[in-house]
Formats: sequence, structure tokens, C-alpha cells
Amino acid sequence: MLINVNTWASVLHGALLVAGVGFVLCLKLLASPRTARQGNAIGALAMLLACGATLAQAQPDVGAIRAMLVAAAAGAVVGVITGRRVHMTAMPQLVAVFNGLGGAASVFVAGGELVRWGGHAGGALQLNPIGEIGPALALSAWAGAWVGGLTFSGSLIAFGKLQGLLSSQPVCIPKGRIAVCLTLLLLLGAGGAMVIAPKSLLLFGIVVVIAEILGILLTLPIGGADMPVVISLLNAYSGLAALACGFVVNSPLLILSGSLVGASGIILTRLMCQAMNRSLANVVFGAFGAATQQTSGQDGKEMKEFSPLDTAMLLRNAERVIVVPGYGLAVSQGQRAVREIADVLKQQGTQVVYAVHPVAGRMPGHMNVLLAEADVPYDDLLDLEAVNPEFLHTDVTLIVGANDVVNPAARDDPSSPLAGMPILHADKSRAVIVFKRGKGRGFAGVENPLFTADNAHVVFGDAKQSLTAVASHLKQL
Amino acid sequence: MLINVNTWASVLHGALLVAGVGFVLCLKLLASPRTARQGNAIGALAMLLACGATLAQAQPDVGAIRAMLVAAAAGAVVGVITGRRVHMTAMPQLVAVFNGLGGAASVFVAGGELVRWGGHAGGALQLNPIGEIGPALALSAWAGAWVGGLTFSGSLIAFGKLQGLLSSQPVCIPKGRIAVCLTLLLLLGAGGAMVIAPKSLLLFGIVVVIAEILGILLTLPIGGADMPVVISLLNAYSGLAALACGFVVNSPLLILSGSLVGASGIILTRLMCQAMNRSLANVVFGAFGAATQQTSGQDGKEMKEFSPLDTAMLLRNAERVIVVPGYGLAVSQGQRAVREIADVLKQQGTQVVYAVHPVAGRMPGHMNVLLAEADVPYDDLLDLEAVNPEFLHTDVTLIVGANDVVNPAARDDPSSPLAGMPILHADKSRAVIVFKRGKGRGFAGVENPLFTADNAHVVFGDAKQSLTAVASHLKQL
Amino acid sequence: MDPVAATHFVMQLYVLVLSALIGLEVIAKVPVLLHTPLMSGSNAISGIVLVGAITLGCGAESSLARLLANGAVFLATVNVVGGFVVTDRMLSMFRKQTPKARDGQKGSEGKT
Amino acid sequence: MDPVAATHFVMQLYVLVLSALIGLEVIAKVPVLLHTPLMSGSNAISGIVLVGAITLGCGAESSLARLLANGAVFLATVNVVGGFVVTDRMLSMFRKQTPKARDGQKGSEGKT
Ligand SMILES: NC(=O)c1ccc[n+]([C@@H]2O[C@H](COP(=O)([O-])OP(=O)(O)OC[C@H]3O[C@@H](n4cnc5c(N)ncnc54)[C@H](OP(=O)(O)O)[C@@H]3O)[C@@H](O)[C@H]2O)c1
Ligand SMILES: NC(=O)c1ccc[n+]([C@@H]2O[C@H](COP(=O)([O-])OP(=O)(O)OC[C@H]3O[C@@H](n4cnc5c(N)ncnc54)[C@H](OP(=O)(O)O)[C@@H]3O)[C@@H](O)[C@H]2O)c1
Repeated sequence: MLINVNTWASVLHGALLVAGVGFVLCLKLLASPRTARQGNAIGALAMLLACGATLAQAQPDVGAIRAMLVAAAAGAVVGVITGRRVHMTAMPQLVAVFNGLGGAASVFVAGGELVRWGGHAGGALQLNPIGEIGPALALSAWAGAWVGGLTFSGSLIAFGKLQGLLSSQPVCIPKGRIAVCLTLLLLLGAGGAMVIAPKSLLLFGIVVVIAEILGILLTLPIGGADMPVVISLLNAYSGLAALACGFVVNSPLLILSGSLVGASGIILTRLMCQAMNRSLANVVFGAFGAATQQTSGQDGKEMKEFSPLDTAMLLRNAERVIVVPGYGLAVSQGQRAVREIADVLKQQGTQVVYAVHPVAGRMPGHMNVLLAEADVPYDDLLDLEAVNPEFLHTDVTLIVGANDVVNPAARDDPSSPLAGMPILHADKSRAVIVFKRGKGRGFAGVENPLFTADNAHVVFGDAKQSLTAVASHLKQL
Repeated sequence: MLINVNTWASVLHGALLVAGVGFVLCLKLLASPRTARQGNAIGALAMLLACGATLAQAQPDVGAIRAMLVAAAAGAVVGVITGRRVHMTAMPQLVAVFNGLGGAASVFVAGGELVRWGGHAGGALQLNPIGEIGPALALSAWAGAWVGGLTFSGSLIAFGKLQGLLSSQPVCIPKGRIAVCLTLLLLLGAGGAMVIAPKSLLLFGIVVVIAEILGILLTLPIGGADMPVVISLLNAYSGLAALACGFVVNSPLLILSGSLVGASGIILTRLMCQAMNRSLANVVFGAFGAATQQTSGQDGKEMKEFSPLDTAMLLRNAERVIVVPGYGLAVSQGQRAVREIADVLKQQGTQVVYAVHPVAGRMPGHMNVLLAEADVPYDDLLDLEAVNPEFLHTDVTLIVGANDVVNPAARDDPSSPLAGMPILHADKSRAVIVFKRGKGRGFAGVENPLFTADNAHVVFGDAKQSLTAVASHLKQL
Repeated sequence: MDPVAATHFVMQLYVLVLSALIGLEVIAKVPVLLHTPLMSGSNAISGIVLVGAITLGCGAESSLARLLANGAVFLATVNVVGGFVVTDRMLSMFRKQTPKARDGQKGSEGKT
Repeated sequence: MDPVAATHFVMQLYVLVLSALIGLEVIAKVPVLLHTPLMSGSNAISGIVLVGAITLGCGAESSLARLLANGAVFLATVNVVGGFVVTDRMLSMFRKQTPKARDGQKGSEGKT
């Protein structure tokens, strides 16, 4: 009988360890296109296993189980519905929200453990049956509180900016740097106090509040377009918050997973910055200094306007066409109109391909998702290296809501803020037609000489509307 | 004061953890040619750090320190001298010996800990101050004993075979399989007994003896040429023995490093097998079944003999020459004679390159080391893919003690034991000259049709002597 | 700290450091295409704090602690379930594209 | 096992499994050229049992245990020192070859 109990306990411990290995496997598989979906499924299974084993291990009373099941069921419903319903283009803000919730959960867990310490020693303090809370434990609760709190408020700001609830412009907080330093100092002080009085709920609450403020201070000055990077960073933080909670509730699985996600999240953030040719420091602290944007020398040239009919006629006579989709296409949701045009052109024997820049749009892989939604065959999507030599032999390049990714200044002008970013050489094609609403700039806020070039014409207006007009003209011609 | 003691203890724990990370880094860097040497240095530093921190942690009395320092100094002297003096070609057997010593050390450590258990509980049992030894601990000691013991005897046999002290032929032990199964059963039984009586030195001794026998039983039937794989496998085992000791002496660093080396060693063994186109099971259990070697159909053709003078004359008129070095070159130590010939040929304007097959010789990278020793410029060493297209335009190919790696049967005859191994297409060159002592076969024991081909001639005799003769003729011609 | 707790803390640090090393190693080279799904997938994993919430909920006796635990369970479940669902949805769209890189290049070669 | 020892054992298992995962990950792709040095290098690391021997030697009181400890220190030191020395010697020879693969190919391209 004793052996049975022991065996069962071992099985549960083993199950938790297996779940940890599952998370490692999940990340590993997620990092390769062929296996990514499998990896995600393995991660979900591992999570289920971890929850089941934890429940079995703790053997809670029926009341507790019922309450938790209700909470979990409600959470699952909300999760599934939002996860299913949300628009593909709203993905970054969704991840931001989820992230924030995770951070908040960490705060709750650390706080709840603190409440228990205040009551009497149990559960997590098995190892320390005297009930005295050592500095390591106190500091873990502190870290869980502030990292989790910062993740929560930071994620909500990020969500607000991406969703358009807040201005997506970088907000320059007066004396922002000083305020950040001050809150950091306060946090450190509160940490010291928590070591001395680890059971004080008041202290804990103060830490959480300061952390929320810090999250806002840090995120508000960052422009909406940089948000994917910020979200990735906050994602790493939410891992670190879970890690801290792992020490608080004494769970090696939490430590494992939190550390895993924290480390890989930081690397991923770096990779994302590299893909956008920015440094992380620049993203996070860029707006603190001067939020003014460069208004580089306009060379006095004006954009030449084109009507949808002009465009349709030009396309009728083209043999090779390349479509360059960008952020504006996502905004206007015009991907189906694009495909319609491509279909008509293909029927008349024109070759049509899409040039997909890795950081076109506002999240990595944005254009791939968008075009996949409109059933564009994947054979037609060419990446940077494949498509760049093609522009030379191309009659018409359609630039649909893209800007920075086709800015020749990135290639030709070493003083441009974009300098060094690989671009699509759309300017090399015989004719360029740009779909945009007005004289708006791209994410980098830089003038684009391509739009005023001799071979370029602009169709003003919302991309979806202009494209639909072009398509109907094409069909009538 | 108390804080100081605590801080110091933390520093030491931290140092051990850093050492563990150092080992990870060491392996990572060792896996890439550019950084390998650095990685090795980092590993050595990490080991130093680990030993220092352990000593500082345990604070032994002066007598113990002195004895250990003497032992370590003696060990270091022996290690440096053998490490420096040994011939490059004797590398595999050297690694085997070191490996065996590590295994033996694991046995000693596990045994010593057992002796302490017999005395009174201390050190490693901090966590279990009752002095009762749980099954986990007992089984760890058991595992350390048998894995370490097996590593020791297996490594010594491997050494004996490679050094020529034992016949390098696979020895077919009558009823070998049954004997192995029996010893395994005995080991399991002894393990059970050790759980019941963990402090019994007699039991421990029995386990060690059985393990030694098992090591011999497992290694003796394996042919000398397969030894590099066996050594790599035993290397993984010595890691696992250290891992077991980690549980015995309760050292997370030992667990980390042992597990790291064990896992990577097993992967490395697999990679080595793949490079030789063999399966691990085939290597380990191959000889248990039939040790008879295939005497495949001789097609009645005879080798055509050539004298060194003939060879020299042929080379005089050659424009492109490829040298294919193999195991026989290592045996005869004729690498300098090869370079001499190449020097003369280059002076007369002949192009000379070396075709280095990945598994030529008896250890991976064998030929690279050998030719580097003779100061052959590395630009002249071409690997399989680079050199194979060249044979077609080559006048003379010199095959120096190579056999299997140029056996066209591997390419043409699907029933050949070599089938599937990528080979050097030496047979495609205009003339082939083979340096070998007689009608001996290569490692795989297969007839080589190349040697009796129409365009092939054989210079019989020890490679070094024949090559020296060729070189002197060349200079006189 | 008493020695038992200290030893335990050291082991926790080993787990922390080793997991971080794995995290660094695994995400060495990811194609840009997968950055977003990888982000949302690892975000789902960081909802592992759900396990902490369950542990808390099972051991808590005060109603405040229970409240916090149930709140944490709710929030973390949204994070976990939503994260995995959304990642799967994203990847199911990529799936059509998966052979893209290869085919895309082939296509362009053919055209050149 | 009492709960403290059991918890500790679980932590040890985490360290074991995580280290093994790192070991598997790190040796994913090694060029054949490096198999031998990698083998001897990791052989030197497995001499880490030296640390175990030192622990034993510091805590042992019976002369038998001390004898075993000192023997183990000797053997493990030979393993460690010899292993690192020989690996370094091997790698110092490879160093000359390092750019081999690249140059070799360049060379052959030039010739074709
Ligand atoms: N992919 C990522 O992961 C990621 C993440 C963060 C930042 N970024 C950055 O985002 C930029 C992406 O470049 P991009 O070329 O795709 O976009 P972009 O440079 O941001 O330019 C978007 C263009 O679309 C136009 N536009 C906006 N709404 C439109 C609508 N409804 N109809 C038609 N046009 C519309 C805008 O001009 P008007 O206002 O005149 O219409 C603007 O010129 C890069 O600088 C990249 O570094 C990318
Ligand atoms: N590289 C590795 O890591 C490794 C490890 C284990 C096994 N292997 C295996 O070893 C084989 C290597 O192929 P290989 O072509 O290098 O060698 P091989 O096939 O073993 O052939 C060696 C040849 O050298 C001749 N020879 C021996 N001593 C000689 C001497 N003193 N002077 C002149 N010739 C001499 C032998 O013929 P005579 O007896 O007639 O002289 C024999 O034909 C492969 O099958 C490989 O799979 C490689």
C-alpha cells in the first residue's frame, strides 16, 4: 500500500517532467516550418498533462476543485472564442492581451501564496516547515509581482495602441527617463522591504502598483509599429514571471517552462529586431530621446496621379506583373481584390507573382497570412532573394499599401534611417503603380523617392476600393 | 558573520553551476571546426573551477588535502606525459585507456561512499540524516559500480585490440549471447539485493566483478576496426557512470556533466556509425552471430604487379595526380614519403591533390591528422564531393594503403557488404597504382575488384618502403 | 537559510539555468515567417503559471487566497487555451505555404 | 523515502533530463573531421567524477574510503588532464586544416 502511494507520486512527478520535455519539444518543432503545427499540438498536450498531474498531486477538496473547474471552463471558452474569432490581422494585439492575462495570473499566484504565508505555513513551504520565509522566497514573490505586473500593464498599452484605442504615435512622456529610474528605485526598495516583511500584503500591493506604472511608462513612448517587438519582449517577461512563481510555489516545472520561454523569448525578440534592422535598445528607448521624426529633404518632385482606368489599360498590355503587398493592404483588407486582378491577368496570359518582403506589414509573416486568406496559391509568393532579379524584366509593378519595403533610399542613401534594410527593388521595373490614400509615410516615417520617380504613378484612395475599381475596368476592357 | 558564511557558500555553489555551463559551452564549441580548440580550453578551465570550488566547499583536513594533492599531481603528470608523447595514430587507444580510468574512478567513488555508509552517515546523506539509505541511493551506487566497471574492462579490451596486444580479429565466444544475458540477469539480481542491503561491500564487489566480465564479453567479439565506435560508446558509458556517482555523492554538477556527456556520446556514436554506413547494433552484436567473413566470388583475375621504377616513369609523364591515402599509410607511417613524391611532381608542373575519404583510416579525421603531421598544405586536401568529379580527368591515381574507401563494389554491387557507403571513384582515372603489402583485404573483409581492373597495377610491399623507392627513382629520372 | 532549503534552492537554480540554455539553443535560427506563431506559441506555454494557480487553489484555505487562485486559473486558462488555438489557426494558414520557399524558388528558376 | 529526500530526487531528475536534452541538441551536426576530438574532449569532461572523488576524499574517515578516494582522484586526474591535453594536441593539428573545406572547394571549382 505504501509502495502504491509512492509509485503513484512518482508517476505524477514523472508526468510533470514529461510535460516539461514536451514544452521543449514544442518550441523546437515550432522553429521549423514543416513541424510547427505538430509542435503546437504537443505543447497543448503537455499543458493538459501538467494540469492533470498537478491536480492529482494536490488532491484538493471538492469545493476547491469545483471552483477551479468553473474558472478554467470559463477561461477556456473565452480563449477558444477569441482565438477563433479574431481577425488574422489583429493577431499581434491578441497575443498582447493573452500575454497580459498571463502576467496578471502570475501576480495573483504570487499574491495568493503570500496570503497563505500570512495564514499558516503549508504547501509550498514543505521544505521549510518552520514557516520562516527566507529571502530567496520573498524575493521570488517580489519578482513575480513586479515582472507580472509590468507585463500586464505593458501588454494592455500595446493592445490599446495596436487596436487603435490609444494613439499609435510614440508618446513622449516629459521626464520619462527620470520617472522610469525612479520607479525602478522604488521597486528595489520595496524588494528589500519584502525580504524583511515577506508576509505583508500591503507591500506586495505597492510593488504591483509601481510595476503597473512602470509598464505604462515603458510602453507608452513606443510607436505602434514597433509593438510586435515589444509584445515579443513582454512575452519573454511573462515567462520570467512564471519562473518567479515557480520559486514561490516550489514547482520545478514552472521554473523549467518559465526559464525556457524567457530565454527563447529574448532571443526571438533579438531576431525580430534584426529582421527589421533595428536594435532592441533603439526600439525600447528610441522615443525617450527625441520623438521628432526626420522630415528629410523633399526634392520638390510631385507624385503623378493615375486613375484606376489608366491602371487597367496599362495592365492589359503587360506581360509580366509583380504585386508588392504591404501594410496598407492589411489595413484596407483588399487582398481578395488583388487576387481578382491577378486572376483576370492570368487569363489573358500575363505572368503575375507576389513579392513578399519579410517585414512587410506589422508582424512577421503578415503578408503570407493575408494572401493565404485570399487563396493566393503559394507558388506565386516569392521572397526577397527570388524576386529581386525579376524586377528588371517586369512591365508593371503594383505596390499595394507598401512603402518602406520598397524605399530605394534604404539601398542608395546611407544616411537614411532605413539604410541597411534589404528592400524589394521595385524601382527597377518598367512602370510602377502605387496604391495609397495620400501622402502618408510608412512606418519609418521617411520620404520615399520611388513615389515621385519618373516611372511611377500613384492611384490615390483606399487600396481595396481602388483595386476593386481596377478589377472591374479590367473585366470590361 | 553568518551572512558572510552564507555568501561564500553561495559563491561556491555558483562556481559549480558556472562550471556546468562551461562544460555545455565546451561541447558546443567542440562541435564546430573554427571554435573547437577554444571549447576544449573552456572545458579544462571549467574542470579546474569545479575542483577548486568542491575543495573549498568541503574544507577537508590537511591530511586529506595533502593525500589528494599528491594523487592529483601524480595523475596530472601521467596525463600530460602520455597525452603529449603518444603518437597521433595511437589516439583511439589512448582515449580508450583514459576512458577506462574514468570508469574505474567511478567505481572507486561509489565504493568509497558505500564504505562511508557502513561507517556512519555523513556528507552525501545530508538530506537524509536518519542514515537510512533509500532505494534511489542504493541503485545509484549499483549503477555507478556496473556501468563504471563495464567501461573499465571494455576499454582495456579495446585498448588491447588497437594496440595489438590482443588479436584484433573479432573473437567469437561460444554461447556468447547466453553468457551476456546471464551476466545481465545476475546484475539485475545484485541490484535488487543492494536495495535491501545497501551497505554490503561484498555485494558491491560482486557487482563490480560481474560488470568487468560483462565488459569483456561485450567487447571481445568486436573487431579491432570497429573499435572507434566502441570507444565512443564506452565514452558515453563513462559519462553515465559519472551521472550515477552524481546521485551517490549528491552533486548536481556531476549529474549535469554525466548526463550531458552520456547523451552527447550516444548521439556521437550514432553519427560515427552513420559515417561508416553501419548500424550500431551491427557493430556491437555483429560478431556474435557468424564471425565468418564473406569470401565473395573471385572473378579469377590476378593483380598486375608494378615496380617502383615503373611507377616513377608513369608519374614523370602525368599531368594530374590524385593521392588516396588509407589505413595502410597510417600503419606504415609513410606520409612523409608521400609528400616527397608530391613535391617532386609539383616541381615538374604536375598537379597533385589528396582525396580524403571521411572514414579512411581507423578514426574520423585520421588522414587529416596524418597528412597535417607531414606538413601537407591543407589546400591540397579535397573531400569526397570535391574530388570525385576530378578522377575522370586524372592521369594517375596513387592508392596508398586504402582499400574499402575506393572499392567500386560499394557503388556497383548492391549485394556487397559495403553497398551504400559513398566511395572515392578512383577507378575512373586513367591509371591506378595501388600500394599494398599483399593480397590483404580492407577493414570490411571484402574483395576489391579495382585491384584487378585493367587500368590498375599494384606495387607490393610496405607502403613507406615502396614510396621511398618511388621518390628516389623520381629524383634520378 | 537552513541547509535543506539552501540545497533545494541550488537545485532550482540548476533547473533554471539549464532550461535557459535549452531555450537559447532551440531558437537559434527561425525563419522570419515563423516569428509570429513562435511568439504566440511560447506565449501559450508561459501560461504554465496555470499550474501554479492550481497548486495555490488546492492548498489555499483563506477565501482571499482562493479568490486569487480562481482568478489566476481563469486568466491563465484564457492565455493557454487562446494561445494554442490562435497559434494553430495561424499555422494552419501557413501550412498551405509551407512548401512555398522551395516551390517559389523552383518557379523563379524556371522563369529565369 | 521521506518527502524531503523525494523532492530532492525529483530535482535531480530534472537536472538529469535537461542536461541530456542539451547534450542531444548540441551535438546535432558535427563534421566527421571533429568526431575524434569531440570524443576525446567529452571523455575528458566525463572525468568530472574527479569532483566526486574529491567530495569523497574530504568526507571519508575510514582508511579504506580514503584509499579509494585517493585512487579515484589519481585515475580521474589522468583521465581529465590527459584528455584535455590530447584533445588540444589533435585540434592544434586540425587548425591548419580549418579553412580546408572552403579552400578545397574553391580550389576544385577553379580547376573545373
Ligand atoms: N512585419 C513586421 O514584423 C513589422 C513589425 C513592426 C514594424 N515593421 C515595419 O513596418 C514597415 C512595413 O513596411 P510596409 O511597406 O509594409 O508598410 P509601411 O512602410 O508602413 O507603409 C504602409 C503604406 O500603406 C499606405 N496605406 C495605409 N493605409 C492604407 C489603405 N487603407 N489603403 C491604401 N494604402 C494605405 C500608407 O500610405 P498612406 O497613408 O498615404 O495611405 C503607407 O505608405 C517596415 O518599415 C517594417 O520595418 C514590420
Ligand atoms: N575512419 C574511421 O573512423 C573508421 C573507424 C573504424 C572503421 N573504419 C573503416 O575502415 C575502413 C577504412 O578504409 P581504408 O581504405 O582506409 O583502409 P582499409 O579498407 O582498411 O584497407 C587498408 C589497406 O591497407 C593495406 N595495408 C595495410 N598495411 C599496409 C602497409 N604497411 N603498407 C601498405 N599497405 C598496407 C591493406 O592491404 P595489405 O594487407 O595487402 O597490405 C589494406 O588493403 C573503412 O571500411 C571504414 O569503414 C573507419
